[in-house]
Amino acid sequence: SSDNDGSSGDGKSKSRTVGVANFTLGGPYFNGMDRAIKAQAEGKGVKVISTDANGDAAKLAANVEDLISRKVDAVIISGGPLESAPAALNSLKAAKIPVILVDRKFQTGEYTSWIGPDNQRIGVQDGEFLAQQLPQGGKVAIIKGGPADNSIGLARTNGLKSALGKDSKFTLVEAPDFGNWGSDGGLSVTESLLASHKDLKAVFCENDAMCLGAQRAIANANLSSQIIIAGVDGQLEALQEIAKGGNYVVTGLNSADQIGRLGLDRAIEVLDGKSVEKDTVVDSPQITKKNAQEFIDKSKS
Amino acid sequence: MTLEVRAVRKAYGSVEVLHGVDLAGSGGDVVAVVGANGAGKSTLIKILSGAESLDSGELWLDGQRLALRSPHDAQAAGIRTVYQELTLISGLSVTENLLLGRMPRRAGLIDWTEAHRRARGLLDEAGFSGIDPATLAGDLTVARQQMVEIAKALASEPRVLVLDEPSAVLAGSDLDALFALIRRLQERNVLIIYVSHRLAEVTELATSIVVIRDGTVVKTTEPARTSEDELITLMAGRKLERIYPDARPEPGGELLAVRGLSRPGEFEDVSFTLRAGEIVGMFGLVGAGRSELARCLFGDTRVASGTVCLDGAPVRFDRPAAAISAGLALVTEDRKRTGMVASMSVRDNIALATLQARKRGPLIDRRRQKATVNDMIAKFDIRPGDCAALPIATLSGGNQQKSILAKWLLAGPRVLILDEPTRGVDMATRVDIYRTIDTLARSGHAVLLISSDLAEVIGATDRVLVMRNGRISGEIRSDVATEDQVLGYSIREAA
Amino acid sequence: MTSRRLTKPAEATATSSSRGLRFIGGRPITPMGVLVFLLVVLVAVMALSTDGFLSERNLTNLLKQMVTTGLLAFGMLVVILTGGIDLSVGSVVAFTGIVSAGLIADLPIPVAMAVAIAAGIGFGLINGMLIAGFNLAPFVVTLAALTTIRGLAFVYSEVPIAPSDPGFFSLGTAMLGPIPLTTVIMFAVFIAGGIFLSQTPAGRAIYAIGGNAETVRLAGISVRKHVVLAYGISGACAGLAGVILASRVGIAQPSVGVAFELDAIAACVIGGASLAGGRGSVKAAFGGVVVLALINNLLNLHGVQSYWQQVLKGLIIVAVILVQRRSQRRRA
Amino acid sequence: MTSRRLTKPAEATATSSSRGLRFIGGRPITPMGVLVFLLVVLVAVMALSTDGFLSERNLTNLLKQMVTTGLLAFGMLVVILTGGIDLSVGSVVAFTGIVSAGLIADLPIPVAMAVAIAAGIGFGLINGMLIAGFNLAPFVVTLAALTTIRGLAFVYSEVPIAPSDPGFFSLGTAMLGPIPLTTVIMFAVFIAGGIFLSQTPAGRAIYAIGGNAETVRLAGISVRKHVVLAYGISGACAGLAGVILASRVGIAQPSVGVAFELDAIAACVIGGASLAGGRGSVKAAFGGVVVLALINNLLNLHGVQSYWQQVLKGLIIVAVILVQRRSQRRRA
Ligand SMILES: Nc1ncnc2c1ncn2[C@@H]1O[C@H](COP(=O)(O)OP(=O)(O)OP(=O)(O)O)[C@@H](O)[C@H]1O
Ligand SMILES: Nc1ncnc2c1ncn2[C@@H]1O[C@H](COP(=O)(O)OP(=O)(O)OP(=O)(O)O)[C@@H](O)[C@H]1O
Ligand SMILES: [Mg+2]
Ligand SMILES: [Mg+2]
Repeated sequence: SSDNDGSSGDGKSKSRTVGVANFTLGGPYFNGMDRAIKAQAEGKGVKVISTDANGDAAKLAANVEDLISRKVDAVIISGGPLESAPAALNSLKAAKIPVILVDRKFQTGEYTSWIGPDNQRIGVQDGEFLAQQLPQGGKVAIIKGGPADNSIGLARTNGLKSALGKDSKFTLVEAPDFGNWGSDGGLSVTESLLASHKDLKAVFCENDAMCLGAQRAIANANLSSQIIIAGVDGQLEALQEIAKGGNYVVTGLNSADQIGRLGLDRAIEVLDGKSVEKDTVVDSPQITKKNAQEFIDKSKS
Repeated sequence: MTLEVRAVRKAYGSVEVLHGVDLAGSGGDVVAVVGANGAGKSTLIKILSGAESLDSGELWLDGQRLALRSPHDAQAAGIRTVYQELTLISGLSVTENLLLGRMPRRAGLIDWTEAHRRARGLLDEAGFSGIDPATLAGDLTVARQQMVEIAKALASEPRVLVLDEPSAVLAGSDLDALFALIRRLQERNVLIIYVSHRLAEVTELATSIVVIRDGTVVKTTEPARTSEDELITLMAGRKLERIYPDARPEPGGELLAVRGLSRPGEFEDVSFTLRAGEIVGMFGLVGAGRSELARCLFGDTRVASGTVCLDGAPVRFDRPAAAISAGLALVTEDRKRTGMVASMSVRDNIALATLQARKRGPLIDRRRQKATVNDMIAKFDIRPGDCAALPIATLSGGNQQKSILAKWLLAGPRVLILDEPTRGVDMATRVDIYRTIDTLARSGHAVLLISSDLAEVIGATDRVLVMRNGRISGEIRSDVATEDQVLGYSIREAA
Repeated sequence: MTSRRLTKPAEATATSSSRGLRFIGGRPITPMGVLVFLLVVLVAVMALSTDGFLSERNLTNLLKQMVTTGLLAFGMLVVILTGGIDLSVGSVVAFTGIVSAGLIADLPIPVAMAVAIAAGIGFGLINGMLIAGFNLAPFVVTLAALTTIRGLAFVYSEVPIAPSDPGFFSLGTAMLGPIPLTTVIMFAVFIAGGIFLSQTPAGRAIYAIGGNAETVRLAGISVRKHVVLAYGISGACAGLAGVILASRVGIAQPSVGVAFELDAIAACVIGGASLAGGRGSVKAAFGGVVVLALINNLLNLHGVQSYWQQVLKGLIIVAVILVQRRSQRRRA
Repeated sequence: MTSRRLTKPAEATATSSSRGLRFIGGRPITPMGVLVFLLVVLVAVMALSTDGFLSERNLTNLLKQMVTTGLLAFGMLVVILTGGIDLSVGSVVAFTGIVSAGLIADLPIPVAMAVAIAAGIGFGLINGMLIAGFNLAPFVVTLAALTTIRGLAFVYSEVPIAPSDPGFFSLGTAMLGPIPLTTVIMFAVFIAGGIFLSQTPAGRAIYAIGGNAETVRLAGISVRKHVVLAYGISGACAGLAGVILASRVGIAQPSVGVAFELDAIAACVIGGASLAGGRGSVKAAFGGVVVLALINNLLNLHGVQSYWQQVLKGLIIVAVILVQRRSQRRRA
């Protein structure tokens, strides 16, 4: 096999191959991202090779190596909770392949460009909204997705704390157990929480999936009228609940779709030799009953 | 060198199985321990070998009180035991089994050539030269594994060698080799404690005989001053007037007919018939292929060529279940491996082949199952009498064997195949078994009795088939057969 | 190679651990006694150390939260009795959950759920056939199944499915008085299962196979059929658990159920089941489930931080089986 | 009645199950043959079906990627030979990785790594003592260890540690010509391990214990000591793997290594090891590692979508052990 073909060598030399290194596809947010990148590529006539590391940093590095073997022109890394991936970044640097980070900005290592949300900001938004909703304050529960080796969640929680913490009307209780970013986790953690804290006024989860579970636990406990819910991401099911105008009152959009599409465009710009912004923060509009429907329509279209 | 066992008592849970046993012997003696199944022989031996602790009583070796807390202590004191059950590691070579823990090494690594050489030496010295030290223990026949066990015990030059039914799986020249070995050890002033149900060899070997019944020594004597009949009576606690049943009436019609049955490498062109109401013995050297034949008849292995007819109709069993529903039963030669479920109770084991038989709706009728099983326990006099709920593993060898027979009789077979059913079974129990199959035969069943015991294979049967190298080499009517005749058929090489 | 090891550690401990015990259908009842003791202690500790524990809500949570592990544990026990293991249950939970949620778009809810559970049974039967039919190591077969079925769950739907029809939730949320319907279902499974294992020919055969498959085969009982049955039962329980979980959470995720098998196995072993097969009791396995649930509840009520929870949970499990073993020893 | 018996001298030893096999230190080498065949096929398939495969870069990747599984698989094999299992290796990888990365703040790099590996050995020894000392089920003890040690990794550092000192990466990234240093280390472990198991008394004792612990005890060999040793070795391998992984990835995460144990076990069984103990070869286990690595590489190079990769991986593993089994059957 000669060197200049590789996986990209399907005839026309114009055609490009972009590799996607997903840290995990085990959650709706992340495979939403993956699908968005593919969808965008369809339109642009770019070939996409997507890999999944099943939440294993070493496998991510391995996958990137495999992508390099297959002579991709650029690599998009969706690092999920990963703080950094020096090995992957180093081998990409060595192979002189541009790297686009989507959603997660690595703390260390060199990359070409990053596109993602400001998670701290989303937390602050949620916090401020809860503050309005609960003028006389009260007990607010925080349900974390996983251990703090995931600074995305940490940023969101810190955002919320910075908004509510300084206000003495509010007491914050962190659930002892993690919701593991899933609705089932959100459910059982909230159940346990309600057993010891009947007087909750609000529940904040580090993502919408857990909120959906929390909402059910609250409903089962007949506390829907007492406890309101705030989340992050803008997962479709969450938007629908918010539109209903129930106790799920707010979320901050962290649009996998938007970020994914921008990520691929950015990759193409880089390959076209355009000069690009290093870091791009995608703004995260607050979604409440008022505007939920339009976002639903958007994501449906 | 003297060993003394004084007033040893042992109870399992609430049941005392040894009620103050005494035994003594000195270097060069062969002390034979005989007794019915469950009498306590193996228990006594487990105590001597440190495998079980004694509740009360004393062990003295050369005027020193022994406190055996583990088999290790016993070995340190110079007492080595060859258990009724084989303990070789099937995945390791004979060499490693023999030298386990004492492998020769050079520069920290094992010196294989030296190891094999030493193993070879041990086997030769024990008189078992036929065994290649490089083979896996698991690939040896039981007989050969038994020999390796013995050679292994000798490797540590014990002062007391305890053998629990060593002859149960040995035969012919292997047995002769064992006897020769025992004599050599006597000359080396080793004390040998020898448990066996084979009174013939006991009277041949022993310098003194200890008879145990229900956990107490009923007599200590010498071969010269007793007879097999007396021993049997002492063991059984009653006079066994006759060992083998009277001749049965002329058998009825042909029940099972085997024609030209073959399985390459196991047996060739085997033909015979079993008639309703007759007991046919099958003798042969270990390895002759009888077990394989039995397994094949029972549908456990496929027929390569030939036919089997039941009531004149050709049958071809593809699995044991088919054979069973057609009215066959097979008591295998290997109790532990294919006869019982050690983890389950005696009742579960006896009911195993008839789980479907006694049901209420979809459920097992526990009450009826209990009743039938208890009948069997009583009928076969399985000891202890209230063992139904005990794990079968806690029964003595012979009682386990009876339980397995009971299991098959519950299945109500018409053709009963018994492969070495009396291996490790005491005389009184044997008589029970002979009676049972006799009554079965009289009620129209056909029985194939595979045995390596010449006397029994002639005495308890109507006809004797002899197998050699996988072929039927002869057939004799039992009433006219002599042991030498039968033996002749089994060893005479084809012209 | 034929193993003529008549003193296999398994057998050896078998007799020694059971010597001088009473038996029910051939299996010791001691572990049960220990468990009962353990449970009493745990409950006492919790009732005294926390105020929340005895609140009705908390007890209801307990009942709810033990359902999944409970169902999986029973299926696992049946498999373990045959001397096998089923690592695939977690993935089956995910698959059946998402499929049931997906199907109610076109099918009536009960039918959709039935189909999903049937799929679970199907997976179990395939596992069983591979294991019994070609006598492959259960560990690896079900490990492969774990991967494959997880993949299939995502293939069916990458994204969570949240059925709008509230009827979908009723199974998971209905209460019979203070007791959740799902808990009642779990109890029913355990009771029926207990009868099945101790009173039916198939149940006894499963015990026997774990003890000595060769003997069972020669007794005219199809080992293959019963092993397949055992894995089928495990699949059925996993399927049921998956459907119940999806219905309870109200949203079905393809990523749910990771490592569920471990709790199920732990429950069985805490209940004194032997992974070598042939030994284990339904009652005791259920006790194991309760112990695990109590441990989680205890740590949560005390607000122990999550990773300390993991640390303690591990240590407590070891402590529990140590107590088990000791007690068996003493009786031995 | 006399009961003399005879046997024909011809009645020689070997039965079918071993016919036509050679032995090394008394254990059969069959599975190896099958594996070699399997590997040749796999490689051929890949070389033909993909152009990327034979590129130097890809081969180097392969060598890198098999290191973790390889090291864990060797340790696992030793434990499996004793009839045990070690589920905790994945957590040990995480713990030792993060500790090594954390310690280099105050310690010279080699020392930090040594300390981390020592911690791994420590965990292994504790597992071993619990299992051998109190004769607890290895599955549950190491399952508990899995939870506990994972928790401890997070207790040590909730957040990932990315050492700035480039020296930390050298172990994981250094190359000896075309071959990564880490791969060389793995090979060294396998070679040394092979000699240990087949040529040293301790190694043979480990085999023997898996065969029949009781007999080994009677032979005056301390079963306890050797079982502890086995788990210690497994811990050491996991520790080494953890340090190497952290150094290779360049950042140590407390969450890494989930389910690593499964691949390691799969590798051993693909290599024909028996989870019942006593049977298994180092060469074959290594073969198993290579097979797994090739499967992953194959699926990646063909750009199979992630979920389908999982589906196929499971199916291929089953296919592989089916071939193994068949071949063993034919020989038996
Ligand atoms: N582990 C045990 N638990 C309970 N009872 C036992 C145990 N081992 C043996 N027994 C009982 O002790 C008695 C003696 O058993 P033992 O094995 O010593 O008999 P034996 O003389 O060797 O019989 P056999 O000739 O059949 O081997 C039997 O009643 C048996 O049921
Ligand atoms: N698969 C086996 N593995 C180990 N030992 C066996 C096996 N099958 C039989 N044996 C034992 O090896 C000895 C020889 O038995 P084999 O079945 O080879 O011939 P056989 O037909 O049993 O001899 P016989 O004609 O005396 O029954 C017997 O003692 C038997 O218990
Ligand atoms: Mg005995
Ligand atoms: Mg035989």
